[in-house]
Amino acid sequence: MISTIIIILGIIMIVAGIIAVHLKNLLAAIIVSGAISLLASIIYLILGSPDVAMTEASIGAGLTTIVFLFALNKARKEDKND
Amino acid sequence: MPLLGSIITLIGSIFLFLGALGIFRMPDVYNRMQAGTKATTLGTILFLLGISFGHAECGCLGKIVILILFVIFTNPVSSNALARAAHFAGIKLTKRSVKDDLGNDNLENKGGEK
Amino acid sequence: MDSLIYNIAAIIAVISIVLTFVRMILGPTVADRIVALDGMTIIAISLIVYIAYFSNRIIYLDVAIVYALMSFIGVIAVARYLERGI
Amino acid sequence: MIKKIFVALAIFGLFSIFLPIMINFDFHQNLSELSTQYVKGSVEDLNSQNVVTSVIVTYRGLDTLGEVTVLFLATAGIGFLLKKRKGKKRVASELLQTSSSFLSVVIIMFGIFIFSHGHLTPGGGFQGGVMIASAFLLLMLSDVNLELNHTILQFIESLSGAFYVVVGLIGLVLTIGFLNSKIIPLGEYGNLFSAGAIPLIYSFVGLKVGSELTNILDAMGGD
Amino acid sequence: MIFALILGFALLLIGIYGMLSQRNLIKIVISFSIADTGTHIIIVAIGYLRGRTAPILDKAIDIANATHKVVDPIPSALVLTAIVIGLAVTALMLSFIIELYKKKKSLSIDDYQELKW
Amino acid sequence: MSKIKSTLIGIVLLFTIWILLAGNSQQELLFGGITVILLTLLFQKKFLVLEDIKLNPKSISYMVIFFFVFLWELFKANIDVAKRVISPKLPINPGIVKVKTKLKSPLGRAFLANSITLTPGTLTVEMKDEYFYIHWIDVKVDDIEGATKSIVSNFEKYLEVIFG
Repeated sequence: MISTIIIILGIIMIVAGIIAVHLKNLLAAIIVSGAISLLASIIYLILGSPDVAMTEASIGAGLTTIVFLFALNKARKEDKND
Repeated sequence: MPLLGSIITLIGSIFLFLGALGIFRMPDVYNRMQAGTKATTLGTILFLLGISFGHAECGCLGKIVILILFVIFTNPVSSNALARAAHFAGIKLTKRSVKDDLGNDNLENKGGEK
Repeated sequence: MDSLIYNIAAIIAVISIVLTFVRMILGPTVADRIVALDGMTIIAISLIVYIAYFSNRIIYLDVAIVYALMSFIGVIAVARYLERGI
Repeated sequence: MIKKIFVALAIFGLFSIFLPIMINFDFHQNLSELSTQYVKGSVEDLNSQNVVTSVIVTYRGLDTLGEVTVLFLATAGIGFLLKKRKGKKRVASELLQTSSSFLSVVIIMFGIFIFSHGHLTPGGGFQGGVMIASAFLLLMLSDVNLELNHTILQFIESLSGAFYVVVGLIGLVLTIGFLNSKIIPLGEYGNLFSAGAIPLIYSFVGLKVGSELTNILDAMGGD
Repeated sequence: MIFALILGFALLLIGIYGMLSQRNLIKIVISFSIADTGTHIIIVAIGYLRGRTAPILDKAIDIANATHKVVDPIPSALVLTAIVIGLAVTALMLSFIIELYKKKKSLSIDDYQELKW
Repeated sequence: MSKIKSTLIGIVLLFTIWILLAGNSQQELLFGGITVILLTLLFQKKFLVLEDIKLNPKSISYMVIFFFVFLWELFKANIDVAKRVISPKLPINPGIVKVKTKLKSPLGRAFLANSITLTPGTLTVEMKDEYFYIHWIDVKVDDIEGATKSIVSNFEKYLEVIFG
C-alpha cells in the first residue's frame, strides 16, 4: 500500500522534473518545481522523518517559490523602467 | 464505529475525485476554480472527520478541528485572489459565457499601472 | 473490513492527485496550472492525514497543518504576481 | 552539436557511476553504533522526546551555530546587493486584506508553538522561524504600503544570536561543556518545560532565523 | 526503500542535465534546486530502516525498546540544516542574477562571456 | 472602548486555538497564556477588524443557525458540482454578474464573500464598494436585483444581525 503510493508519487515527480527543465515559460517552470517540493515532503513523511518533511514543505515549497517569484518580478520591473 | 468512519472517508475521497475531475474537464480557469474549491473543501472535511471517527481512541480531535477550520477559511480566500488575478491578467472567459459585467465595468484601468 | 475501505479511499485520493497533475502539465495558461496546484495540495493534505493514522503517529498532523499554511501562502504569492501586485 | 554530445556523455557517465551503487546498495538492518548512542542518550541523558532535535541542538550544537552564521552571512550579502526602489503596485483585494490581518497573528502563534515544542513534536527553530517569516510575507503581500521596522528586526536578530552564544558559554563556565543543555534542571519526561535548555536554545534559533528570513524577503520583495 | 533511492538518483540526474543544457540563468537555478531535492531524498532514503518509524519517542512507541523501533536520526538532522542553507544559497544566486540583469538586460548565459577562457 | 473589545475577543479566539493545538496541561496553559497576551499587545492593530462582532443573545443564536445553513448550502453545492462534472455534455452557462450588498463591516463582507464562494455555482471575483462581482456557473437572471435576490439574500439576513 505504502509502496504503491511512493511509486505513483515518484513517477509524477520524475515527469514533473523533466517538464520543469524543458518548459519555455519561466513562471510555469517555477510552479512545477514547487509541486516537486510539495510531493517530496510526502515522500519524506513516508520515509519516517517528519522533521525533514516539515522543513521541505515550508522552505522548499513555500519560500523558494516566493524567492524565485521576487527575482522574476525584479527582472520584469527593470524591463518596464527603460 | 470504525465502519462508519471508513464509509465517511470513502464519500470524502469520492468528492475529492470529483473535484479533481472538475479541474481536469471544465473549459476555462473560472469554471475549474468553481469545481475545485467546493468539491475539495467538502471532500477534505469528510475525509478528515471520517479518519478521526475511525480512530477515536487517540484523542487528537483538536488538531483535526484546527485543520478543518483552516481549510474552510483559507480555501475561498485563495480562490478569490486567484480569480481576481486571472481576470486582471487578461485571461478570457470561455466562449460559452453569456455575460461579463466586470469586464464591461472596466475596473482594470483604475487600480494599477497600465 | 474497515482498513480495506480506508485503503480504497487513499488510492482514490492518489488518483485524484494524478488527474490534477495532468491538468498542471497540460494547462494552457499559468492560471490553469496554479489552480491545479491548489487542488493538488488540498488533496495531499488528506493523504498526509491518512499516512499519519496508518502509521499510528498522530504527531504527523503538525506536518499537515504546516503544509496547508505554506501552500496557501504560495498560491497567494503567485496570484499577486499575476496581477502585478508585488 | 558538440555541446549536446558532451552533455549526453556526462549524463551517461554519471548514470553508469550511479547504477552499480544503486543495485549493490544493501540497507542496514540495525542502527549504527553512534545512532544507538544518540537514541539512548536522548531518553536517558537529555529527557528529549525528539531525537533529531537533540542531535541538532546538543550533540551537533556547534554545527548548528555554524549554520546560523552562514545564514546570517547570506542575508548580509543579499541586503548588500539589492537596493530598494519605489514602484507602482496594484492594491490587494479587500477579502485578502481583511482575512490576512487576523490570519497572520494566528500564523505567528503557530510558529511560536512549533519552535517551543521542538523537543516534543516534529519541527523546531528552523521551521518555526520560517513560519514567522511567512506571516510577515503574508502581510507584505496583502498591504502594498507596509514598512517593516528594521531597527526592531535587527535588534531581535542580534539579541537572540547573542543569547544563543551566552547559553553556550554558561555551560563552559559551569565546566560541563559548550552548549550543554543540562544548565537548567531536566524536568519530567514529556512535559513542555523539560529537556533542560533545549527549548530555550531552539527558541533563540527560531527568533534569529525568523528575523533573518524576514530581512531576506524584505530585501528581495520590497519594491 | 529502493524506490525512494531510485527516485532520488533520477531527480539528481535530471537536475544535472538541466544545469548543463539550459541557457537561461533562472532555468539553471531551478535545475539546481531540483538536483538539491534529489540529493536530500537520497540521504534520507539511506537512513530508512524497513518497518520502523520516526525517531520521536512519545507514548506511541515502547521507550525501553526504542533502538529497535526507530529509523536513523542522523541523516534527518543533516538534511534539515542543508535545506535551510539551500534556501539562503538560492536567494544569493538569484540576487546575483538580478544584478547581472540590471547591467545587460539579458537572462541568457551566452551574453556573459567576459571571463570565459 | 472598541479597542478593548476587539483585543478581548482576539485573546479568547487565540487562546482557544492554542488549547486545541497543545492540549490542556498546566504548563501548556501557562506558556500559552503568556504568549497569547504578548502577541495581542504587540499586534493590537491587526485585531481591529474583530470589533464588529456583536455579542448579544440574538446574534449568538444566529451564529449557530448560520453555521448549519452554511453546511447545508456547502453540501448542496457539492451535489450540484458532481452533477455538472459527471454529465458528459458539461451543462454550464457561465458569466460574471454584479450583485449589491447592504453590509458595511469588513468582517461581515469577508464572511459573505467566503460563503458565496462555497455555495452552489458561484465564485466571488472582486469586491468594490457596495457591488460584488460574481462568477456564476449557470446564469439565470440578467439584472442586478434578481441576481442579488437569488445569491446574496439568503446569507445576508443572518450576517446583518451578527456583524451589523
